[in-house]
Amino acid sequence: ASGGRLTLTGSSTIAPLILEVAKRFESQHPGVRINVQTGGSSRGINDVRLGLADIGMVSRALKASEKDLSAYLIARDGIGIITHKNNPVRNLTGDQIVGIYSGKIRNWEEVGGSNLPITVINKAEGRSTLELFLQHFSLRNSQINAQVVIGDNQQGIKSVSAIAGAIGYVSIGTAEYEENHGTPIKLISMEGEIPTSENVAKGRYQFSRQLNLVVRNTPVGLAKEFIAFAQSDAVKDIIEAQFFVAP
Amino acid sequence: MSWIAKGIVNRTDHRLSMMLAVLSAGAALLLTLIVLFLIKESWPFLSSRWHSGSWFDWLQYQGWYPQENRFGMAPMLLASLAVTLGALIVALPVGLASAIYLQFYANPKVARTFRLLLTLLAGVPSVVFGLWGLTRIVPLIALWQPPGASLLAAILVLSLMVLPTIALTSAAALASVSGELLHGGIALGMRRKTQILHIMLPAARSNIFGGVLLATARALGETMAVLMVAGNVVQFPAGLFDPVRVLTANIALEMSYAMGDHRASLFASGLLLTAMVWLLSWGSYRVTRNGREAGQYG
Amino acid sequence: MVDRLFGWLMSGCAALVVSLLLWVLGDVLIEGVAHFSWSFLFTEPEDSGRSGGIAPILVSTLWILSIALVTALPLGLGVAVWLSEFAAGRRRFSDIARVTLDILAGVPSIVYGLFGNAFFSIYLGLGFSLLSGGLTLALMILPVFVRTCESGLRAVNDEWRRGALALGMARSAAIWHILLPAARPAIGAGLVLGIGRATAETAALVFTSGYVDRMPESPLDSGRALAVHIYDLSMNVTGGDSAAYASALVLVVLIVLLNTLAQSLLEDWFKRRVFVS
Amino acid sequence: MRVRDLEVGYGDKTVLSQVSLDIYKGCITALIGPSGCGKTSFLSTLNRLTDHSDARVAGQILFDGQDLLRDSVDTLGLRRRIGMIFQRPNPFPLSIRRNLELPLKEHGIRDRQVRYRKIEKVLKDVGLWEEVSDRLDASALALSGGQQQRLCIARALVLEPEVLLMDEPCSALDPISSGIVEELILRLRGRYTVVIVTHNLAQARRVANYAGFFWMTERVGKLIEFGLCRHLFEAPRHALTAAYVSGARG
Amino acid sequence: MRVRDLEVGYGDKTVLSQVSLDIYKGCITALIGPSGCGKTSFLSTLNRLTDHSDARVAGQILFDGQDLLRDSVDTLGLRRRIGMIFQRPNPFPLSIRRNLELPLKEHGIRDRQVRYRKIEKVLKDVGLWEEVSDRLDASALALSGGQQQRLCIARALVLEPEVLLMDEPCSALDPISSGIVEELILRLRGRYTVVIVTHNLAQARRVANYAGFFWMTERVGKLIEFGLCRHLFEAPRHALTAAYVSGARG
Ligand SMILES: Nc1ncnc2c1ncn2[C@@H]1O[C@H](COP(=O)(O)OP(=O)(O)OP(=O)(O)O)[C@@H](O)[C@H]1O
Ligand SMILES: Nc1ncnc2c1ncn2[C@@H]1O[C@H](COP(=O)(O)OP(=O)(O)OP(=O)(O)O)[C@@H](O)[C@H]1O
Ligand SMILES: [Mg+2]
Ligand SMILES: [Mg+2]
Repeated sequence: ASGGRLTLTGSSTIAPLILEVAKRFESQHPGVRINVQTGGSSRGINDVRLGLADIGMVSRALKASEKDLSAYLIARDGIGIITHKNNPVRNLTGDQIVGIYSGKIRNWEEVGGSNLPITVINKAEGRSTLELFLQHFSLRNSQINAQVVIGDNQQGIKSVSAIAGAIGYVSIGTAEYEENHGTPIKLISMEGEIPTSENVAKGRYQFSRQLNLVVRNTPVGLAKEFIAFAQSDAVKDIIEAQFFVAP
Repeated sequence: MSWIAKGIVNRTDHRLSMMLAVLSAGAALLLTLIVLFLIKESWPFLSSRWHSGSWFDWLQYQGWYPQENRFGMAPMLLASLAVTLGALIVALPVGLASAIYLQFYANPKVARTFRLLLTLLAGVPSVVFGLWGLTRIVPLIALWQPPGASLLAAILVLSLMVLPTIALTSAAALASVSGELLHGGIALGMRRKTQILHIMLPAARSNIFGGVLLATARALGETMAVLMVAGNVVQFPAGLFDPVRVLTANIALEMSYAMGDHRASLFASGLLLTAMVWLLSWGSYRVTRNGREAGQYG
Repeated sequence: MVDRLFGWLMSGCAALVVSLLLWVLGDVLIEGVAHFSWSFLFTEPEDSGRSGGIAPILVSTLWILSIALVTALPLGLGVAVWLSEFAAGRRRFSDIARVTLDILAGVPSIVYGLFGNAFFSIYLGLGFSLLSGGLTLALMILPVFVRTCESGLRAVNDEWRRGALALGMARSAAIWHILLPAARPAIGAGLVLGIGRATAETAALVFTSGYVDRMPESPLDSGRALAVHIYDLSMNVTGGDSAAYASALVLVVLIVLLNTLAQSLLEDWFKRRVFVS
Repeated sequence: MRVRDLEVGYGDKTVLSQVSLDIYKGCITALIGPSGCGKTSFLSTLNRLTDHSDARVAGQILFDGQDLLRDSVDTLGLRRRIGMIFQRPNPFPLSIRRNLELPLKEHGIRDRQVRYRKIEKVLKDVGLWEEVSDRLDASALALSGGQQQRLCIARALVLEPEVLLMDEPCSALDPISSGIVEELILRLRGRYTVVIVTHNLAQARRVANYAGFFWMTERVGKLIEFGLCRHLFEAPRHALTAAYVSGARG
Repeated sequence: MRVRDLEVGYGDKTVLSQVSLDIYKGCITALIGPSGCGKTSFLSTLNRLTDHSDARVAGQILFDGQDLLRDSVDTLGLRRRIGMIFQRPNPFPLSIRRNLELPLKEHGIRDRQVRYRKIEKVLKDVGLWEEVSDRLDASALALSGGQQQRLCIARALVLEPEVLLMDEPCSALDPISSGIVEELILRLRGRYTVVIVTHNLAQARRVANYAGFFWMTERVGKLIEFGLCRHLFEAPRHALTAAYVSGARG
């Protein structure tokens, strides 16, 4: 196919990835224009429903109320618990995490660390990572007692690296990159499961989310082609370069 | 003096007047559209509060858990006010002092450099301030009182952001005070401090006030920088070291994921912010007008 | 003695401010220069902006800014002239207009973004485009620009108005030849404010001009502004910090350059009007 | 010019009432009186400058046989024929040349050569030509007060008006400049009809043919006496005039 | 007060040179001369106001036996003893009371009662008491020009200075206010030493004991003649003086 335009809107987590995918797609299909816009997962869903976008980007599984759309998984994103690098704690159990997030455990001493008050970093209401976290630990957001609430991924990393007693949860690939580049954070294991991209890929780490492209009906034409391309092996290197895990 | 004549005689004038009136009406229409848009988008939220008979519930504390249909905005409203007020309390004296230094103490060369620095600072995007605050100020505070991301951090970063506005407008206000007053003070054998504090500042008061108003509006409306350093926990600010969430940050944090009532509630908070700015400018309009009419000074 | 102390206190405050300023600007400079190179300005971003340059982003930024200024300047000047020179007879109306402008000057920029998205992008069908972004920014800077110009015009010596009237000059001529040139410091200040606000704006542009970092070919293309780029790099792109600082450096320099340019153009234009017949 | 039963007010305050006087062609008429008695207001009605404030004007002013207070009067044309000079010199913030050129262009004189000739002529008339001919393109604001005022007079004269209204043209000037302007006014006598408001009684005596004395009674300005200048100063008919003329310090 | 060989310049332009004169205690000394000849500059050196511009001052001014141009002089104290009134009234934008209170506080008068008594006294001195006693807390800017100028005089008097310098104190006022201020100056004669600059020769004659005439020769101001007021006006020794006194229009 030559010519044609495609508009994608949605999750700011997926946007940088898709932008790179789109660039490669464009270079292979001269004349095609793919416009990627951000705004958030629900914006992606909204715009697809209204026909404002051809494809939506949603960084979670579709909910029951969203079954009018069909989702195509392009990548996974493992979510890992991170702390400040100098924190001696290496592993937390699910109960401990629930205890920390609900404010029952307030000092690292109580989970085998040094005497340091815990700073709980949580995601803002509506963010898909938060929903996943709540679901995973069967919590309600109103039960959480956070000291810092953040929006995007990088803000989480920056906050944890700035506060010695902080605990937060972010995308594993991102955290790995930052860890390797000297940012003072570290991923810790959960119930003994070690958070690495590799483990996510191999299914040895449960706590992960889906990165989906969604469309209204079954995709046709250019949209179909693009989704197929994004799911193909041809973009695997891009997915890895953006610190996500190919499905 | 008003130009408005009993009859506009000249044809060009007439045409110009019509054209400008149309232009202004167009601009006014567009701007009115913005307010209407805000109201329309927040209407689902407002009307559902209305029907449930709990019009002012959102002002009472019941927590901000939109997923659980609990929309307590009061803590954020208060946090917005606290952050703005705090930033003014820090920035006003320092900014005024800088203006005084600029106007009365600095030699021209130093003053020029200082001014340049201030304008440069005014050009730094707020994301950069946020980044700077998050990587420099927050850790400093965290050393002392974790988590660091707090009301205090927001106040410090914001006050730095509004400082140039206050300093530059106040310096301009001081510069526009007639030299005759200064000479009057000197001739009475007053010390420099008295001349500045008791004569120049009162004389420049209303213009300084205008700059402060501008700064207040900016502080109230600032989003990104505050979002990055304030901690964003929805709670009543009880102390300087508590994390808080302001209204603008709330919009930015949640807008991209919000749907339905949640989304409408965010628009409602936008409306609330606008109402606050309006109250502010209306109040100041009243104050300055009354001041002018009564010719009343301290 | 007290006097000396007071002087020291003032200078001390100024020194404090300067050192804080140097801290912020120094950070931007040091971190920015480390990543900066001339090719940074002339190449396309790669790898989500972590490497490569910002050429298309600079172009988009300039597009958006020009659209915003080209729209807001004449419109704003027109409204300001009308408010200060023609609406005075309708006291109530102009008071309302003034208060409305003050309110709008305080509406958070993200709200402008949402409005721009709903009105320009969707309702007028301009989509995600530099045009939508520019028009949204034009609306955003309009209130402040109008208010500064209007107060500048008001401050113009009334004796000149009276002089022009007594010479039987049409008002349009007096405005064009005398009042506008005389109000130029205020117009310049409004311009600087507008440029600063428009160039550093993030929130209003995410929903209007968009996120695409391709080189725009027409104002109807979507394009990413520098401030949006900085925000994305620092909040969304892992390992994007150094590129973010370099972009911030470019942004600060850009604003200073634009301000100087705008001021000198303005001066030049008025000077020609004032002295050459 | 015949003024009949003129009444001027601002809002619901009347500041001037029952003013009737004749202004004779080619003569200089001086108006004197204490501050606030409505002299400036009176002058402003004569060229309809009152249109541009919230002033109410009633009565008749006959000029060339028609009432210039009627709405249908072309005020721009009127003001070309009746020039005005203000108390404080108000040259436009433009070059000297532009100050004089602007009104000419405004009144449709397209030919640059014609304009330049007119400009040279009026500058010579007001005695500024020698002083400024080498810097016509310099800003008018750089001139001294006296020069500025003469430039303003030149600016009014360049339109070749028939009547010249002057509102305390010398009171913001030092005595030497003031002397020069006064001489200039004297030279205009005969060629122009001049109405001059002044606080300086000596000046009024020196320059005027006719004089009028305004006074405030019950907060409303009235024309107390009008007549030949000599008569008014030397043999005032009214006690108030006598008191003012002899007592007021100038 | 004895002035000897005073020279004043700005940058590298000398505006006043070789000025020597004596100012006698309790007398009123009037200084006259055309605009720009350095009268204001001269007055400013007398209370060291020149310190606050880029003026160069050379020469000697002996006051109470010591040279007040020396660096070691306490200028704040000096200005308390030598007050100054400017051409345009410059009341501070504060209430009437604050205008008078501020200098008192500044010079260490702590007791509120004492201050109030002094304020009442000077307001009576300048004849403002009846006019403003009921609105002492209203803004001074709401006063009329003449009242403002009298307030400024009161403000200078409240410090009980020995010398009062006045720079054209009436020229911005209408004749009635001007008359009131002039009477006030006359009432000060004997109690204060007054140096007054005026363009109004008649006024100088009416109020002054001594008079000095400044004139510009080769762009530098000089004191041409100084002496008893009567002599200077009626029997000037210098041709320039004679010409100015008879010719200048005021
Ligand atoms: N635009 C105006 N609005 C309301 N009142 C005005 C206006 N202009 C003048 N007045 C009032 O009208 C009265 C007469 O004023 P006018 O200026 O004509 O007096 P004047 O004789 O020229 O005084 P002066 O000698 O001080 O110039 C004054 O009481 C003044 O306050
Ligand atoms: N601050 C200054 N800097 C430079 N030159 C000055 C300054 N002040 C006064 N001059 C110049 O000094 C000369 C004398 O000025 P001064 O004001 O003393 O004259 P004056 O006799 O008071 O005049 P006038 O009667 O107009 O008040 C003038 O040529 C003036 O331009
Ligand atoms: Mg008048
Ligand atoms: Mg002087």
